Amino acid sequence: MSSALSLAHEPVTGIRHGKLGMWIFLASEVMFFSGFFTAFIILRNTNLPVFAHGASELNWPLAALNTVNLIVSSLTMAMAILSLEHGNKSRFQLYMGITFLCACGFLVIKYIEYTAKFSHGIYPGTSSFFGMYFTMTGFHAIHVIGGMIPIGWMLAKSFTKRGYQDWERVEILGLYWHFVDLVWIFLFPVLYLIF
Amino acid sequence: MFDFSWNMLTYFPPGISTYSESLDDLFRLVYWISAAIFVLVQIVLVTFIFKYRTRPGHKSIYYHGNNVVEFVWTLAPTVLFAGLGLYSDEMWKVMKYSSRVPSPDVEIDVVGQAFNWHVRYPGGDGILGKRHARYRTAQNLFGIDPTDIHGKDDIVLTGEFNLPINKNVVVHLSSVDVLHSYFLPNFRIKQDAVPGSWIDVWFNGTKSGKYELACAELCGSGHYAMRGVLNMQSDADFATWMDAKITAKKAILAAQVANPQPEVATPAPSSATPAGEHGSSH
Amino acid sequence: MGAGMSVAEMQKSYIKIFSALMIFTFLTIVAAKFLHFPESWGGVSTILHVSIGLIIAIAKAWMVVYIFMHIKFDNPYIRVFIYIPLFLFSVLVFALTVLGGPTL
Amino acid sequence: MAAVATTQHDHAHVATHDAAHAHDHAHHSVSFIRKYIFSTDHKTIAKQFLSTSMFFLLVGGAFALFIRWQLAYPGEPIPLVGKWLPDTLVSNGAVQPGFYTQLVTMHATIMIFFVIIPMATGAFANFCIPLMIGTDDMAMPTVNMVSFWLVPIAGLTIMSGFFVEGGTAAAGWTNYPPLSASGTGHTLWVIGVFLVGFSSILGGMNYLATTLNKRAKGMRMFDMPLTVWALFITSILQVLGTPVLASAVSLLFVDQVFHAGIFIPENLLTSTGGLFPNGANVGAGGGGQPVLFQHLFWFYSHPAVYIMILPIMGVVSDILATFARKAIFGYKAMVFALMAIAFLGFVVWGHHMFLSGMSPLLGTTFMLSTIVIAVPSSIKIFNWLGTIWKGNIHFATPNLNALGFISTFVCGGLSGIFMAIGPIDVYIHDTYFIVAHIHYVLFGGALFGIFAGVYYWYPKMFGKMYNETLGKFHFFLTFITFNLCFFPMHMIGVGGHMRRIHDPYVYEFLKPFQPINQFITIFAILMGFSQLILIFNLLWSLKFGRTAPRNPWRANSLEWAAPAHPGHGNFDRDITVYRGPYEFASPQSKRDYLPQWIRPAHVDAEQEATVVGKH
Ligand code: HEA
Ligand code: HEA
Ligand code: CUA
Ligand SMILES: [Cu+2]
Repeated sequence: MSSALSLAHEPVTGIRHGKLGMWIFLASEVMFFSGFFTAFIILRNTNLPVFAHGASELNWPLAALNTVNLIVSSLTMAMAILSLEHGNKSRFQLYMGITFLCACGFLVIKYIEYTAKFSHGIYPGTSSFFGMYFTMTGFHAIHVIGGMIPIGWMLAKSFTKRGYQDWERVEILGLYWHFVDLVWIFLFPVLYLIF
Repeated sequence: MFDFSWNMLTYFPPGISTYSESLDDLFRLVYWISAAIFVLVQIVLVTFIFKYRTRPGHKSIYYHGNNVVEFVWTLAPTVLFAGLGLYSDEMWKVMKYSSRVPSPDVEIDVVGQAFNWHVRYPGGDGILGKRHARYRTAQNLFGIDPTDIHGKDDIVLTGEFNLPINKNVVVHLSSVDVLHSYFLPNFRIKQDAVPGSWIDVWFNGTKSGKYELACAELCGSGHYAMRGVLNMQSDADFATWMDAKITAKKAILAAQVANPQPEVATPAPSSATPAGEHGSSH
Repeated sequence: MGAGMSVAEMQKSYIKIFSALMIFTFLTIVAAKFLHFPESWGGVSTILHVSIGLIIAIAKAWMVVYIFMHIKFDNPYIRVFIYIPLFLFSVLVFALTVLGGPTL
Repeated sequence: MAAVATTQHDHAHVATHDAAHAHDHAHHSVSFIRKYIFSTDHKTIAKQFLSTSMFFLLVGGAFALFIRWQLAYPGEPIPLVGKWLPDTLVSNGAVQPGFYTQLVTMHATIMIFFVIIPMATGAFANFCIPLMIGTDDMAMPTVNMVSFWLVPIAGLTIMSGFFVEGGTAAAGWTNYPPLSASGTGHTLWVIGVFLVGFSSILGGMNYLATTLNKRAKGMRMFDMPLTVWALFITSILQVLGTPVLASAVSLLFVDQVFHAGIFIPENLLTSTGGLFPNGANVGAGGGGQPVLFQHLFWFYSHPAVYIMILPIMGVVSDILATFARKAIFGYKAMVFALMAIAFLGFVVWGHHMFLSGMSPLLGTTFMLSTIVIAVPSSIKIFNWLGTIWKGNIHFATPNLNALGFISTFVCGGLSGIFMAIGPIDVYIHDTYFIVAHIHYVLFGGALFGIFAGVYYWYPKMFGKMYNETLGKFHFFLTFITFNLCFFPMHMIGVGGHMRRIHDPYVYEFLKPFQPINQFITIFAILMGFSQLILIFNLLWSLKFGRTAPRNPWRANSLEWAAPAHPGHGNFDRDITVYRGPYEFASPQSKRDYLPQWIRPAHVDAEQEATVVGKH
């Protein structure tokens, strides 16, 4: 009934639906983390000693390692998109693979960090600083996991006979992945370095 | 059975604070402006509905609007509302800005606790003892600093309390558990009691009598019954009442000195790490 | 994509940004952990540390957005989705810190 | 009668078939599950939103009636239902204090998060946007489906609070900590609100992307009907506001579960006299900020009240123009007013917090910005009046509801002005004056607009006409009982009657208000039962209604170009837009309307094909 009609035409803005949707979603995500950062700023200003003390208990070298982890994965993600766009399948697999590994590495390090805290008896309830710390890094980690699922799926798909060609989807995923990196770019100094 | 007035202006409880009258005036002003706008809009609406109703032969016109009209009816409410806003800001300042609070004659502390109001008077020395949240226990709701001599003779009452008329009363308000709201309808005063901070409210009552104190912020299932009574008295009556309380307190203190009780455990100032000093304000 | 840039050029700009991000990360750690201001500066030193950390973070974020997320090459329209939330975030923070002060 | 019986039988037959068998039927290419349950078709999703919200309206309304009963006749058993409720909630059939606060909380939570928002955005945006911009479906249909299914899941989560230890959330719909910082019911509330918020964000994303990207050939932004404009702007609010609520409730969750002390100051007492289990007590000192939660909450929830009213303003504009047979007065001004309301909506949140102890300077700022927001609202009111001026007004049910909306919204908006003025709010904050405002804008505003829209698009949604007599009857009954129920609330509000109190007559100064409370309650009950007419009308007409023509209202916007009951893909003809949506009484046409899709050279010939009565 509808197939004969010319209703479904090019996107009016020239930006594909999925990409536009992702940008809108990212705008929403910015607001989500804005809420956390606002709370963090207010609590930090009113409880400076608690926050300074809390931050000093964090393991910043591990976090620095994780920062590198995410920056590398951001680079490889960008490279992966470029490769797939130009039909270079093996390069795509290589870069996507590294991205996935970096993400795993990130989670492993996060796991080490968290368990070390727990073994020192530090939990989200320890102080408002740690409440904020676990909430913010926790939601960030959930975002990492949320990104790994499609990354892994696309990667796996590219090894099947039919392969994976849809670079435009990878580009959309890439936007999300860079955003996850971006959040960490702020979390790292704000939680671990400056107080 | 249902004979009541539809004019909402008749429902104000009698106002007895120095600014209740000007607040009611402000309310009346806004009321009449709104009522005028409301009636005008409804009249226009009904007139149009009637006049332009469909009937055989009646046609609508082809018309997309008029920018001049648009401009006028944007400007008019802007001017009106901006004027109203700036005008009422004066009243806001009177009630809220600490720089506008007249010098206090009486200062008291009030805390809300589900579901009671507690009041602290300075006692014989006329000075409220220092307080801090870290000293708070179920026995010491105000967190009175046990090391401060001025705190020893402070008088704490629950539910019903007295104040003098024609005096500037400053209430330092807080809560020991959840949010409450200190509402004195006759004084046109309401202020949330926020745990963790002390907020100042001031008023000056002009008429003696018993007035109800309500809690206006949902604080749990007993919220509806968190009622207090404020007894406004003439200066002399209040002084007599206060003196009696002070004497009684002195007697208690004297008894304690004669027969020392093991001090109720005050928790040490929260340990190890540096404690935020906020909350000890004023 | 990439406004007429070749693959090699794109890759080069990605690598450049990557290197800059790494360097900035290094700088921010040095500034926070190994750069000590004189004791006598007191609160000023905290302010300096915070500002340095945030300025570097903003610079890094902008690089990610500009190059990795293709804001430089893409439809300028998309920038709206960055500016509006940032504006709202600043409204929130401004109201609560500058106007609100310690009582919020 | 026989024919009816057969169709009923057929229906049951299809419905009981499981998914695996459904494809056996030649006439049934998509499985039942895909078609009616996990459908990605925007029209089906719209109907799902509509029916879910209607159900929740009954639940929330029933709670309201319990509330009203208690306020009018405290301590007396609830008629009919009282004796069936468990002893944890009622004593001798009468509402207990704890149950009362749960009722108030659940009433408002349901009405706001599960009735008005899903109805105004979920149902209308889903149904109207693709049809009115002339496209086949949403930009992201699967996301759309997820956005719906989150709503019942969230609803069940919140409602399951009734069955846990300690009962459901009872801290008001605003759920301020520290009161909300303990108890399983509050945790479930937080999870439910997070989910329903996520649904709202996903919906908003879709509506934005669809409106931006999928408009029919020739349709510029300023050719869109105001309904689409309003939904578009609302979606911006949803996408940017809701996440802040999500972060606020996430932090509250951390406080509830781990006692982090983010919103809980140090050394608070619990009801048993002990100390709040709170991170700030465990060695670190310092304390959380209860007021911070309020800021984050209202940063979303003020824009949220515009999420609830802006779509309605759009719907009402379209309906008024159509039934007055006249173009919208000042179309662009209407659009800019919507934008201004949305923008200002983000900078006024503090007017709910005049008494939270915030700095007076901040109070002044919020007071002025709030008063300014009345200006774009007045522009809208005046332009609506301008629209019906010199019109040719028809009084079909949708239009009656739209006119009723204007009448009541003015009252609700003006009571907003009282509260916007800080010093006045000091007195009327948290009294029934606020409750009156809430219901004048939410029931008198949003719900009347929703009724208008439901009647207006009912023919397109279901291919049947609703019953006009019942519709008018429902409107007049609701309008009268509504005003008699909620107007007196202003009066007792001025008298100082607090909100959220289980038994007002504990206070001497409130005792004289009992007759008024009883008066309110009588009309609340009448109003509640009037809604059954609506439900009956909608359900009855589904089966027995007259078959609807393609364009029953002789309207101009694109949805009326679609078949009377559009199938998958919506349109059976190519759509190109040649003009704005409000060409009523245009000199270019012999008729008093000129739809957007008619080719300029063929005005009279083509229009013939879409005249009333023809399919
Ligand atoms: C749909 C929902 C909706 C809408 C549209 C509004 C609209 C407005 N609201 Fe309301 N509001 C709520 C829903 C809504 N509100 C709810 C649910 C609460 C309670 C929350 C709670 O605590 O539980 C609340 C509470 C609330 C408060 C807090 C009160 C308190 O708790 O103490 C305030 C204070 O300023 C306020 C103000 C306003 C204002 C100024 C508008 C304005 O937008 C109104 C603008 C409209 C008009 C002004 C009328 C039309 C104009 C004219 C007819 C023109 C006039 C002409 C000339 C001047 C010439 N609202
Ligand atoms: C869209 C929003 C909306 C709607 C439609 C309503 C509808 C109604 N509301 Fe609601 N209300 C709010 C939003 C809404 N309310 C909000 C936000 C609050 C603030 C809560 C808070 O303080 O946190 C509030 C608070 C509130 C209070 C104040 C409670 C208090 O503070 O103590 C009262 C009291 O009268 C009340 C009454 C009513 C009534 C009588 C209706 C009527 O219009 C309802 C009409 C009834 C129906 C539409 C359903 C019909 C159902 C049947 C016919 C079935 C009958 C079956 C049985 C009785 C078993 N509401
Ligand atoms: Cu205390 Cu309500
Ligand atoms: Cu508001």
